[in-house]
Amino acid sequence: MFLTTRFVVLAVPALWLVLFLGVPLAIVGVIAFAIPADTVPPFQLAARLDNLVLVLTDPYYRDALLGSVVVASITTPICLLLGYPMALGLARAPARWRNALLLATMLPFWTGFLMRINAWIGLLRDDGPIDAIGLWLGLGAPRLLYTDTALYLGIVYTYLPFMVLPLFTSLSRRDVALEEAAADLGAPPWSVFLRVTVPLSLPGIAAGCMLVFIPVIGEYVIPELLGPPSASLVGRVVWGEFFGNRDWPTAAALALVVLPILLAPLAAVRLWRERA
Amino acid sequence: MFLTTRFVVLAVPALWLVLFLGVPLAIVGVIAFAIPADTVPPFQLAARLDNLVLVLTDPYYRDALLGSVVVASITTPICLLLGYPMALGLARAPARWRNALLLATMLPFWTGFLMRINAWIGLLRDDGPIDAIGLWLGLGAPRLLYTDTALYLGIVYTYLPFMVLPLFTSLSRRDVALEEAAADLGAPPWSVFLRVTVPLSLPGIAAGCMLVFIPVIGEYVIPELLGPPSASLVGRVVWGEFFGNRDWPTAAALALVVLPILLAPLAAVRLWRERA
Amino acid sequence: MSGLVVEGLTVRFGATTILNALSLAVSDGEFFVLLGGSGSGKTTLLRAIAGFAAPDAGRIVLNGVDLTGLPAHRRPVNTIFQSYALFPHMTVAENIGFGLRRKGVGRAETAATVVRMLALVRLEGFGDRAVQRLSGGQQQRVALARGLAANPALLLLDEPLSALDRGLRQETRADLAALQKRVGASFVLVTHDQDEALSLADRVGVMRDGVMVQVDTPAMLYERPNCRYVAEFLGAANILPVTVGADGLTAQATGAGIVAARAGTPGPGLLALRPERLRLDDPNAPNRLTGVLVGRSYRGEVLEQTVDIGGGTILRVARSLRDGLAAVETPPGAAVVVSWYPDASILLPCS
Amino acid sequence: MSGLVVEGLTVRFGATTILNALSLAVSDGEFFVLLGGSGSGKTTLLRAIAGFAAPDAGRIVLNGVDLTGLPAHRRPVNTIFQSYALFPHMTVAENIGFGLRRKGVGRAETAATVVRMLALVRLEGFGDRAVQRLSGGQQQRVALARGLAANPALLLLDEPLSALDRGLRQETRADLAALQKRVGASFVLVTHDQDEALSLADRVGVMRDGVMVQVDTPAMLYERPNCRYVAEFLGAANILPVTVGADGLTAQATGAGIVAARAGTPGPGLLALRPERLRLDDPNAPNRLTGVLVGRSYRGEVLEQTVDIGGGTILRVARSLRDGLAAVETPPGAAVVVSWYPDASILLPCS
Repeated sequence: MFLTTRFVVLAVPALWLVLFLGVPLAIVGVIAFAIPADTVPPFQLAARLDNLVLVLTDPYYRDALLGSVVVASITTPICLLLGYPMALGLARAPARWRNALLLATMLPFWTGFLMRINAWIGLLRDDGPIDAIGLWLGLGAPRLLYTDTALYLGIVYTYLPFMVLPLFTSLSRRDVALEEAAADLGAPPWSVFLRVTVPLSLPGIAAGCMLVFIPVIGEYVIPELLGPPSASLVGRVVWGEFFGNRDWPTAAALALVVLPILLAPLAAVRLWRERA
Repeated sequence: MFLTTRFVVLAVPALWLVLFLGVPLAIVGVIAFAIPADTVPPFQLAARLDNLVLVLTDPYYRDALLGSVVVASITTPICLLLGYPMALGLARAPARWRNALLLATMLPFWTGFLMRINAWIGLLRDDGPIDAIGLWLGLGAPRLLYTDTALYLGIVYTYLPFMVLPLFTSLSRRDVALEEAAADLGAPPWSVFLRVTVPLSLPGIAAGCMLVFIPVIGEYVIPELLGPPSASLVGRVVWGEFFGNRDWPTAAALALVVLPILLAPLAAVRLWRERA
Repeated sequence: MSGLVVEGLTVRFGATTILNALSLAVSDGEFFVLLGGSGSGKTTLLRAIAGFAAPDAGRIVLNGVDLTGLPAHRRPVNTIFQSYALFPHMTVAENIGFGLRRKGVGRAETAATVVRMLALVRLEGFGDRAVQRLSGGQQQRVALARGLAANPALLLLDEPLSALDRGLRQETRADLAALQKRVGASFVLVTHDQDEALSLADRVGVMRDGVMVQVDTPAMLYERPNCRYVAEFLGAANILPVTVGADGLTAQATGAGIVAARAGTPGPGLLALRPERLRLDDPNAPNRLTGVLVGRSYRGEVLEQTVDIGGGTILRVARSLRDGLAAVETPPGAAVVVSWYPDASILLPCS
Repeated sequence: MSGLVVEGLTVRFGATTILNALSLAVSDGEFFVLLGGSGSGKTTLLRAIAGFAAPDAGRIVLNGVDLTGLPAHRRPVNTIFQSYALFPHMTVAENIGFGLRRKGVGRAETAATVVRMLALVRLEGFGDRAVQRLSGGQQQRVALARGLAANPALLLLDEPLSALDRGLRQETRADLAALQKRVGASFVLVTHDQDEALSLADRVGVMRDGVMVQVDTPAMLYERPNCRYVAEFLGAANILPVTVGADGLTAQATGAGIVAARAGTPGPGLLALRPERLRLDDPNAPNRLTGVLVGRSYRGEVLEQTVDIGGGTILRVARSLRDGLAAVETPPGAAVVVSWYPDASILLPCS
């Protein structure tokens, strides 16, 4: 029975990983070195580096990569600043309400992603409600749709729950006695927050930042629907090459180049944890 | 300080709820009783029941409602049967691996929803890989794309994590001593599972089923992309009325009618918990 | 007035009254122990003094200064938490210096005080250690050093020894008593362990259901409890219903006359007898009850024998094994006489 | 062979050896207590017998049947878990009947046995109660009833009293001993509480670091420990380094001659002295050491006094307060003579 249990414990997630992470990765890896062709599927197997070289040297692809990193680097701290007080508020709620409040907080994010993005389009569109409010206040119509502002708004709104959830998990496990001890020793509330609450939630902060940063790098729907047409982000470019140009090898090469960008923060966090 | 803390505790989630749940609900409620019009926005405020009556009596809307309930009622138990062993495997993993395994399990579900749906389209499409395998096995090409099978496949695949997560939470909190006690008293492994593990994870099962059932009722992207054109599900119909026909009052009335279907299982679970 | 004064303190959580108009005075430099079972309110009293539980009524005054409205970080009071609550992301020295730095003490002076505190708790050279690497006993001493670093007028200790092993606990108990005399601050310690209370305290306050039942020195509490609850909570006690008459006591079960050293108010009462003050072998003790030896329980240093004196009453008689188990000869089933001297008769009011 | 026999049992978790070639025999109907600190391996031994820890070597034989390879649900052994592990989704009766039903016993017979078990643990009429509604003591009794329902040859108890309050614990202890004699099954109980071990056991096995240090009756363990660890783990002990000569013992610190009732092997040794067997007032005891009274610790029934006998050695002397605290007159700082009789000298091998 002991062998069986251990085997199941390892086999189930291992199979899962291979099936849903390993196999796609391997396929992407193979296609990245192939030659585009007008066949079905649209490539011929090969082992050439041209696709990777192109993706790393052509300014169009380079700018897309850089643009994605910039968007992710700006939206992640915004999500952190907005999500931290929300998570702390939830974590401080009485235990019997906590799960209900968490559910209520996450509920709006749960369904109808496209419906919600369309609601934002409705709000932000030229001569829409936001422009009307701007005019009414005498500030002029901000005309936000298809600007970077709309892009950032949409991304922060969409990925906020990915920040709140790990922060909440981390903060709801915090030892309240430590905060009381700091107050007892003479630390006023802001000092307790900065010197005890925040440092002890660093693992949650790291997890939340990764959970936002990584998918934002690959995001392609929000830039398409809300952002400026000029915003060439890497997710959008991969999508375009794959479905638009049917240039699978270039799309795969781009995806392969994005991988280290996604893994860098994971590795950094792991390194930092091991040192501590 | 006590007043402040309590105030923050209640204010943050309350504000959140009002902003992201209350306001949209109120808007939907108001529009459901309005008259469709060719204005911007496309309705005139009123207090007539016509929209609700239409939605409840017209077979087109009634069938859509029924269809959604059928799809949700079939996919929810399938997700449960697939998700339970996964969650149990994760929960039985050694504590220091558990979070990494959970992350790995959830990772594939995390990004690029449309990309993944497109991958399914690629797999299922006529003369695609699945058809090729079918032919190679001598079973004939199943030609699954745009069938109910593809619809169910896509929904189960998409919503499985919503089932696994609460089950995992519930199962990882389980008291292993209870399972040992059952074995100690002479229960073989399958009996321990059925008589102790499963009954004690009922709250997790209930939460997981709700987390799948509720969004599946409102799902509209997967039926659109994978399902048969004839599948008129309520999410798709709301979407069509809202964006296609710009008949906001009918869409809002449908949404309002769906609400009790979503709240019924929540209420049932709450009732069952209070009795226990 | 010098020392801690608590006046009419009431704390409610929702509909439950945790502390009920409780009053208490602790002198300057006193080692005061709050003793009570779970739910007695002893920890809430400590938290109210520290500033973590808001009182619904009453005052808390320390050395003439009213603390009642002050937030925790403004009170000249420090707490040793039951879990120690050491900051896991700081070194030992940073933990000990935390309070001083927050109070605006400079780096150099803080470092000097930290060295002094480390010496006080015999942890010289441990300043740079990570807190998690320490043993339970060392963590407890770091918590003490941290609590005492800012030289508080009053130190509150919430079951500070409960997380330690039995052997270490007894050792640390002696250290704690010595430390308190050395630093001279008032200590208020909360515990549910009667041995700890009796051996550490200058005075003990016994709490029950949010009320202070008796406040007294350890010997007075043990030898002259003022009610059945205190008699049974501190040590073992045999309880016999008696009738107090003009000429003495009468056991209700057997009608036997009983002599007590102190007179009681006439009427029904309860007699408490400590097991170690009952004898099976003393022909001179004036109080005598006959019975049958029915059981024995060996505890190494003590043998506890149970005697059935009739009327459904079983008396527990504890005999110190100062001559070893071989010296005890009475076999189970034997007829014995339980006897005691008048000053061992503890007379309590009914219920 | 009748009873439980454990032979050369070794259990490793990764690189750590939890049980190291441990052997043990428990007779049929015996109440055996495994006593040890945390990390001694006592719980692992219990789990290996129950079938929850797989041994790397050795055998477990019960009444002649080798259990070593059997899964837990096939062993005729039941366990009382420390947390009781009652099924929260079942009633009291369903909990007690669970094992019988799994073994194929019919509904009616199960119901009859449940009624009998409820009577055995004095919970008549509690069958339909929800388990969570019971008090800690009642839950403990349900766990006992559930463990005994299938009439196991051997009942394993993992610290069954540790979750109870002090008062209830002592009461339940007596009940447990009586219950064991009544049902006649062998009990193996794990505890870290020496009082529990001494008062409950027919025999006690003291464990340390996965090894059985001494197996003996309570009185033999307490009065004749075979090493320093056992002497200090069971009760308090003063330890004096001595030299064993042909003509007797000599204290290494003071050079004083010491008389012991039993001879030891010549060479260096350790003398263990129980605090309650030392006297400050007995002119007849042959062993005498002069010293100064330096401290006292009051525990209600006992006063512990510490005496500095020079050479950095402090002796603890416990005095039963059978005449109350007022009878103790020696003031701190007084010169005293610590004396004891030869049979109180416990000679141990070095280290």
